Amino acid sequence: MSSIDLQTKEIKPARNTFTHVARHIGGDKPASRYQEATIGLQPTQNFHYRPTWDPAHEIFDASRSAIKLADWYVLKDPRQYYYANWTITRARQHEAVEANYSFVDSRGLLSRMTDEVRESACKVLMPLRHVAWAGNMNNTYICAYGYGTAITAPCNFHAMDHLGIAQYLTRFGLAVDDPGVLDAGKNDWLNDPRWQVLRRLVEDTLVMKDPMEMFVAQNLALDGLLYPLIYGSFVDEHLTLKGGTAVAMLTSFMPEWHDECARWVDAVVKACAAESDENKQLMTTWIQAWADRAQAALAPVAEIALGEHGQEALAEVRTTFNARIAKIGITL
Amino acid sequence: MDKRVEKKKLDLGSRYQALTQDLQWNTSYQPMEKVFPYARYEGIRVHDWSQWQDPFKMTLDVWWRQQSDKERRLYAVLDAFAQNNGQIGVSDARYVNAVKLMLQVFSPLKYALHRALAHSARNLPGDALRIATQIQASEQLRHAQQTVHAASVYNKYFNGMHEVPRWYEQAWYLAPVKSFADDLASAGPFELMVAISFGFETLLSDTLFVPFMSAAAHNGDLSMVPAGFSSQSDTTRHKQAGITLVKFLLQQDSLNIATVQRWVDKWFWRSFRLMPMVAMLQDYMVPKRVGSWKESWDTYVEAPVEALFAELAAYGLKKPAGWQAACAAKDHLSHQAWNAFYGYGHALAFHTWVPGNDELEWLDRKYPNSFDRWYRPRLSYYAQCEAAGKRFHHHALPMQCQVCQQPMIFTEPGDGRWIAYRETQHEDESFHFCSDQCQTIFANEPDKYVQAQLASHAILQTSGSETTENALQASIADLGVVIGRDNGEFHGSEDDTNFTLWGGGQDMKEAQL
Amino acid sequence: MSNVFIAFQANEESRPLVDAIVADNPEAQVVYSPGLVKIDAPNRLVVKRETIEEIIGRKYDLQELQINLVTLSGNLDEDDDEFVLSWKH
Amino acid sequence: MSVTAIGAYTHEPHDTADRFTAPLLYVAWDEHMIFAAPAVVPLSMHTIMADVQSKVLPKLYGAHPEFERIQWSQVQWFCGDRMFTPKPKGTLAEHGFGHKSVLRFRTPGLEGLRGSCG
Repeated sequence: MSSIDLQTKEIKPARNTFTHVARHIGGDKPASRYQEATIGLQPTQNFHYRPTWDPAHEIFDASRSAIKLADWYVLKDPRQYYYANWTITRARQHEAVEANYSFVDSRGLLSRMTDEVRESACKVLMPLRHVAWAGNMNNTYICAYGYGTAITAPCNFHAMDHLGIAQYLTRFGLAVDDPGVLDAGKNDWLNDPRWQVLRRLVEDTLVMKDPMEMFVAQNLALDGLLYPLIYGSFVDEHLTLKGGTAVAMLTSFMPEWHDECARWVDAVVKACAAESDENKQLMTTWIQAWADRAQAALAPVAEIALGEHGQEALAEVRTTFNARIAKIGITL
Repeated sequence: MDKRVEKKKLDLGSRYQALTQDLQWNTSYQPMEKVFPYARYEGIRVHDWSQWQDPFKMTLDVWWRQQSDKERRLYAVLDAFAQNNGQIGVSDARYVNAVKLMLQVFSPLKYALHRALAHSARNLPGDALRIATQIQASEQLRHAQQTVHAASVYNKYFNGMHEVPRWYEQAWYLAPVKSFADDLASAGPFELMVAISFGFETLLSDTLFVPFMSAAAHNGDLSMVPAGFSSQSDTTRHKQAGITLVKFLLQQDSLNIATVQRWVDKWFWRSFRLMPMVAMLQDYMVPKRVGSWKESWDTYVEAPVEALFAELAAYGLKKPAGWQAACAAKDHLSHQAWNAFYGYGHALAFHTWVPGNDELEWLDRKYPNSFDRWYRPRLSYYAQCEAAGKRFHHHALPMQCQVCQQPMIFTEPGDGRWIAYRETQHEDESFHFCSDQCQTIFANEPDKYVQAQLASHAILQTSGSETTENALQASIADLGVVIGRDNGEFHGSEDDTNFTLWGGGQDMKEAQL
Repeated sequence: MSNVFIAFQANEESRPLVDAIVADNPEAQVVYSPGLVKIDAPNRLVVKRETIEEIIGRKYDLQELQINLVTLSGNLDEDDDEFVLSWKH
Repeated sequence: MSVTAIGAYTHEPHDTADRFTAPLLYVAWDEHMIFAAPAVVPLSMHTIMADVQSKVLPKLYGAHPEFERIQWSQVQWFCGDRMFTPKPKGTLAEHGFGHKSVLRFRTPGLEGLRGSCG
């Protein structure tokens, strides 16, 4: 009845969404919260002052990247994240992490782990706090200097995710060992020759200028090889077999997160490449170069983690990665 | 050491410390100056970054949990509001114009803060501060997005909200906001932290969000209120970061004091020059009043800022240079703003009106020193014109301040009679300012402010015509604002008629009986 | 002497917080306006976890108070047991 | 350096005279703030004061009920802060005006609606 009452009062909407959103979604129809919170949010013109930190560009300036897009809002996030549903998703995942900690705690799983497993886990995972920190820096960079909210907003979330991972790793270290383990990890990161190739790569990403190349280097190439290697081959397969299930439980956020984000990363790269041959060429060059470098940088890490099986595992990860890239439509 | 001993839970401080600090390292394959290329040019000296800590000791696990809790509540309310046609439950359709202003001003502004903070959050070379800044950057995006979501349902039923991005970029009356945002975004990572966290958030943000949201609650806006309160709770953390950051910079090196003082002076004033719109929101645009702008200035600005600076004096920081002038304006600001917007009402993207008689009485009670003397006669005159079928409009293009880009509507501090004019010659060109403070800001960095694209001038450059009669209105129409439907007089507007047709405001009236 | 203040959204969850603050700060003044409850106190205001726990009869983490927090003024000092606002003149 | 910047930082002003069809003159009637801000008017500096008074000002301010009561002989004229006595046949330029000058006039005895400066 009430709907009929309402109709007699003719409470009819004058429009279904904002005009600038309608233009992007093909007409005035109900738009999602993701669309309304994303499309057109970033100003594009009439900037009053040049940045004092980069007088050669406008405040928001698409020419900071070599990638050219007629409309930067083609870089859609398939997860449709805006702040609220992103933070709610992460909080839910965090509840699962807490539940895992409780479970591990209540069953005394950590004390049942051998010293060998514990040490091996710390040896590999603790330096990765710093890799995650760089991922945080780089995605914050893309958020700051990228073009259009469609790419910059999820990069902000992605930056925070990386920080979350750095903090999860820290928490893991503190749970299984004394705080000295963090220092030991940092010491390895700075001084152990087996981490230096990776550290060099990471430091090189920290000084990159093109935000889209950085996106490829960090989010696709490096993370695309590192996460499957570390949380797949090492934690889930290797350590679990040796009685390190607890490690897998306490780091369960990371592989789950990586799988989720990979869909977004792929969508971004695919949309860039689909726009033009020039973009596709750029993407191909970048992916090839950074994936090769990342693979080389991870080789000694794979050895720390998996010993003599390291190279084999890394090669497998690379094969899977190449298949992923092929699915995007790019041939390496 | 036996690693199987039961581990003791870390206390809040140690946990924060462990999770936040020491992630960064001194790079050696790339020089630190390249990793943090913007750390030095502003001349700020920091000797020990570990001295700065987030007073709220926020870590991401806690943050995700808290924020998701807030978001679940907020979006549950927004869903219910949309499902129940909440938009017709507000006190009066005039109120919706406050929502329009929130959407036109605060969503883009918060977005600008988000991106600017990302710039700082990448470039400040201390872990703890950078992390707090990242959290803040993320939350500014939250506020921008939730303002859009809270306004979304209103946009479906009311005018003046349908194309905000274009308006924000080009509408003449939003230029003060855009120039403020662009000024921030073009600043270095230290200045913009002081600007946002201290100048804007600490000194002035409460006076916007707290009393206005309380008023919004009073007017039945169940959509904007939880969004506003919820965002201000984030801002509380940003304010604490701002206060502690300023103290930190002052303590790190005495050479920082002069620079920080200059930034505090500048950004307090630039933020204050966004306040006219806020002041008129409270005094004119909210049909059911909670308190006046002047009262909220006293409660949320004057008292806490005096207390804060009594403390900061020990660090060598003085009250912002414009403090006296800003306090002296509290009797005038909202009235001068509404007077201007009413006059330029044909060239906005919201409606204006003359307050009703009871509202005029309320204004008189709240502003015994100024309202009757200076401002009521103008409103009475507008009412007369309207009654005679000739609504008053001021068609001329407004002269704007070179720095804040507000139209030159402000009188000398504490006075209602003389418009304040300040003029500077720079490289054979005249530049005009609304105040001593804007003039000083220009004098400190002329090469920045000569770039400003003043809207009135831009309109003349594009129209190229010598007749300026309808240029202001035409410039708004060019942005997709439908003249008369999106702007002009409220009474008899489509918003007004529809709201009445829908039986809007009935719940409120019944509730009062 | 200057006031510090803290304000919460006026709802059921804030009620025990306000009660606890009033109990622990004899000079606190509570002001209600639509949707908002604001508490002023001269120079210092403390929120104690223990007092809140006594009122609500369960464990309470002081970081939870941020959910309904709207604003505050004064310097914040927070640990596991107390959330303190003060001016240090 | 007149801007704290990381490198060379000089940009053209956007509103030099050459960018307009005519120089800009800011015009205000003191103590009459229903015209909330001074007006920007592109106007040749060869315009004579008589025309400013009889053509420019009525268009801008004729709507005000006090406008027709102005006794022009009593009016006080300002170029920026400087008071001057206009010569009806003298041009704006001859009275010292240029691009982005402010022309204000004050009407003693007429202080806006009910003396409110409105």
